[in-house]
Formats: sequence, structure tokens, C-alpha cells
Amino acid sequence: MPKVVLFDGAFEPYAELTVFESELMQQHGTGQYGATTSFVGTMRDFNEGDDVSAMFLEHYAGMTEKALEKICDQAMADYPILDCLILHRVGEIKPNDSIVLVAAWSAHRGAAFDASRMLIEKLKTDAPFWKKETLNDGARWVEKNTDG
Amino acid sequence: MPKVVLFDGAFEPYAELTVFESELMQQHGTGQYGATTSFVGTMRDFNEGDDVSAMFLEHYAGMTEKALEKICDQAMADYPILDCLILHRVGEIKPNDSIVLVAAWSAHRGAAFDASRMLIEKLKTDAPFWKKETLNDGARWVEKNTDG
Amino acid sequence: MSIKVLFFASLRDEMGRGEDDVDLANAKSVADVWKAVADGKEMPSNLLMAVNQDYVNAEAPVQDNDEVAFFPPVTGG
Amino acid sequence: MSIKVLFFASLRDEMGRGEDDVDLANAKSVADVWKAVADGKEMPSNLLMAVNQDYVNAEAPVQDNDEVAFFPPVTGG
Repeated sequence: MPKVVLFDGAFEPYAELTVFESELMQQHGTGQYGATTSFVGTMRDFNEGDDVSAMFLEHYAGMTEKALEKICDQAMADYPILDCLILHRVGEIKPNDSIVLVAAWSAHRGAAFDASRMLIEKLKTDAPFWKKETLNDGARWVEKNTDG
Repeated sequence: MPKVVLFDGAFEPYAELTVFESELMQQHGTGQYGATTSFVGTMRDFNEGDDVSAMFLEHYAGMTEKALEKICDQAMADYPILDCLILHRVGEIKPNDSIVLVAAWSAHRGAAFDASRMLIEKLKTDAPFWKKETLNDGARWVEKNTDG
Repeated sequence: MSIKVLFFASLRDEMGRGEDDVDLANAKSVADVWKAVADGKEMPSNLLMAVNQDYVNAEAPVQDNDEVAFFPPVTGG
Repeated sequence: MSIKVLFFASLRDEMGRGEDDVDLANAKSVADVWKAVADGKEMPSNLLMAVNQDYVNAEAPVQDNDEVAFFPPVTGG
């Protein structure tokens, strides 16, 4: 079953993946998937030519979770995947912190790649999150995401 | 710097990713990548309609490592990525064991996705590994990989 | 008709508030709600809107007790 | 001319051996090496070949002390 979690503090994407996989195994038994693709977005310390020392990730509590669940449901409907996972950070974050993890499990690699790509692209256009960057001389809202 | 490792025994892909990322950070400093994409291939317990209870992964010691290093070099040349990683199991393996991990780190997600897709596709056509499956009634060499 | 209005991110900064509970007699659509709360500001062409936490467009109808949210393009991930 | 020949996977099973050290006087190419060791078997159309651990085609030249490997399509990953 798809899982969506918002973290108001640091999370370890690969530890979380490991935990989710053991849940998957309890649910479906061993040997049910052959391909897992994951994407992790990490905070850089530069953007559009400026140093960024910190970031605040605002979200719309309630709608954000709902939007992420819809994205998972769509991935499950559109691709032959066994399951998928979306984790996202909110609140105050620092360079090198993980911002987002998306992952998909499937029998074959094509579906796993396509589904996790779709999860992150759809998250970037649909999920109500907004980044505010702290620069040396103030703060600015990020106006739009870079293209995938 | 790209890393290639063959494991003659079980390996934990996400633990290895975490270790490689701390090496990356020591090498490049924090905040240098924004996107990590990884693919993990896991042994299923079914293939082409048959139950598969175990598998042997043969390789060409020396050439296999060389082929994987070439694939990494090509990924570094063809995509704007910071680094990449290929781990592969050899020898006797069991369902649910990890067979392969490929991963790529980049400033942006497009390059990370494209590079890790390329790494696994190229590995599937170029790297000298051969799978022999143990079935209920004997063993068989896998004749070709499924399409990506 | 009682409507809860929410603004997020840069739009909240511009509007000077994140939340507004308004009582609108004649609002039929999300666009009417915007007019009532936006202090004469034109609707930005890239504005996103949601009613009860589902995306809608400006023509979407509103009802008593709806939660109507306005926000700029999202930048998560 | 001394050549180390390697067979892998199903081809090793077919050839009945994984390794062969051969002394070939007149072998010029990988195809000549195949002829000398394959007991009359035609080269399979999907056969892969390597000289000193680099992929080559059947026309590639061979030299004294080369390692020449023959194997079926690879199935890793």
C-alpha cells in the first residue's frame, strides 16, 4: 500500500527505504519485485548563482498529504508497480539535508523508472510546498521549479 | 570518483549508498548535489512462469570489473553528474537478495535519472554476467535479459 | 455565506495575512471570493486555487463553510 | 603462438571446458581461434568475443599470449 509521510525534522532516506521494504515483504512475501527505483532530492548550498545557507519549506497541512496520496494512486493506476513511497521534509532545513524521497517497486525496471520519474515530476507541479531560501543578504521565495 | 564493487555474498544496497554518500561529502564538501537516483535489482522467485528457488551469477573476473568501470566513465562523460556507483552480486544467490545497485548524483534530477537508467541498460548489455536459475526440476541458463 | 480563505508563501506576504474568515452574501465562484479579499489586486495568471483542498479553477462554485485557498506555483521536491 | 581461450556460462557447458591453452601456428584472427577450438561448431550468431578482456568482433587480430574469451549474451543486472 502506498505510503506518504511528511517529516518536520531530518529523515534518513535510505533507512526509511529499508524499513518500507521490510513492510512490503511482510505484506506481499519475499521475491515479489525485481526492480526498485528511488529518487532523493537533497538541499544544495547554491541556487541561481547565490549561496543558500538554509531553507524553509512551507506546506498546506491537509491538502499536501492529500495531493501526495493522489499522486501515488495515479502511479499505481498508470504503471504496473507493486507499491510506491513518497517522503517529504517540511519546516526549516539545512544544506545536505534530504528534502524528498520517491520510490517505486515493480517486477521490471522500465515501470519502476517511469513510475518514480512520474512521482517526482507530478510532486513538483502538484504538491503544495513552497521553498523560501535564506541568502547572505536576506530571504527569497523560490518562484518556480527547474525543469526535469 | 566512480566506484565499482563486486560482492561474493549478500550486500545491503541502501547501507552501501549511505556509505558512498559520506565518501562523496568528504571528497566534494556538503551541498554539492541536489538529485540522487538509484536502481536496485532484486532476485524474484519467479521468471517466465516458473518458480525459481536460487540462482548462480557467473562472471568473467577481471573483464567484468573493467566493463563496469567503462560504463561509469561513459556515464560521467555523457551526463552532467557529480559521481556514480555500481555494485553487483556474484555467486550463489537467493530470492529477495539484491543483485545490483546503480546510482548517480547530480545537481538536477533529469541528469540523475538519465544517467542511472543508462548505467543499468548498459550493464545489462555489456557487463559479462550470466544467470543460471535453479528450478524445481533442474537448472537453466537465462538466455537473455528482458527489455528495459 | 461563511468562507475560510487561506493564502500561502509569497502571496501570504503580499496579502499581509495567511487566513481570513469572510462572510460573503453574493459570492458564487472562487473568482468572486478573490475579488472580495484581494484589495483590488488582479488575479495573477499563475495563481493556483483550491476549494476544500482540491485544485479548482476560478469559475468553480463555492458554498457556505468552504475552505478556499490561493497560492503561487508550488516549489517542493 | 600460445593463446589462452575461455568459455563462459552455457557455452562452457556445451564445449565441455571453461579454459583451453592452445598453441596455434596460423591463427590470425579471433575467428581462426574459434575454428581451432570449437570442434567443428559454427560460430553462434549472438556469440560475444573478447581479446584481453575487451570486446572485439570475429575479424579482430590475435597475438602470442592473448587471452581470447567466447561467451553467450550477458544476463546480469
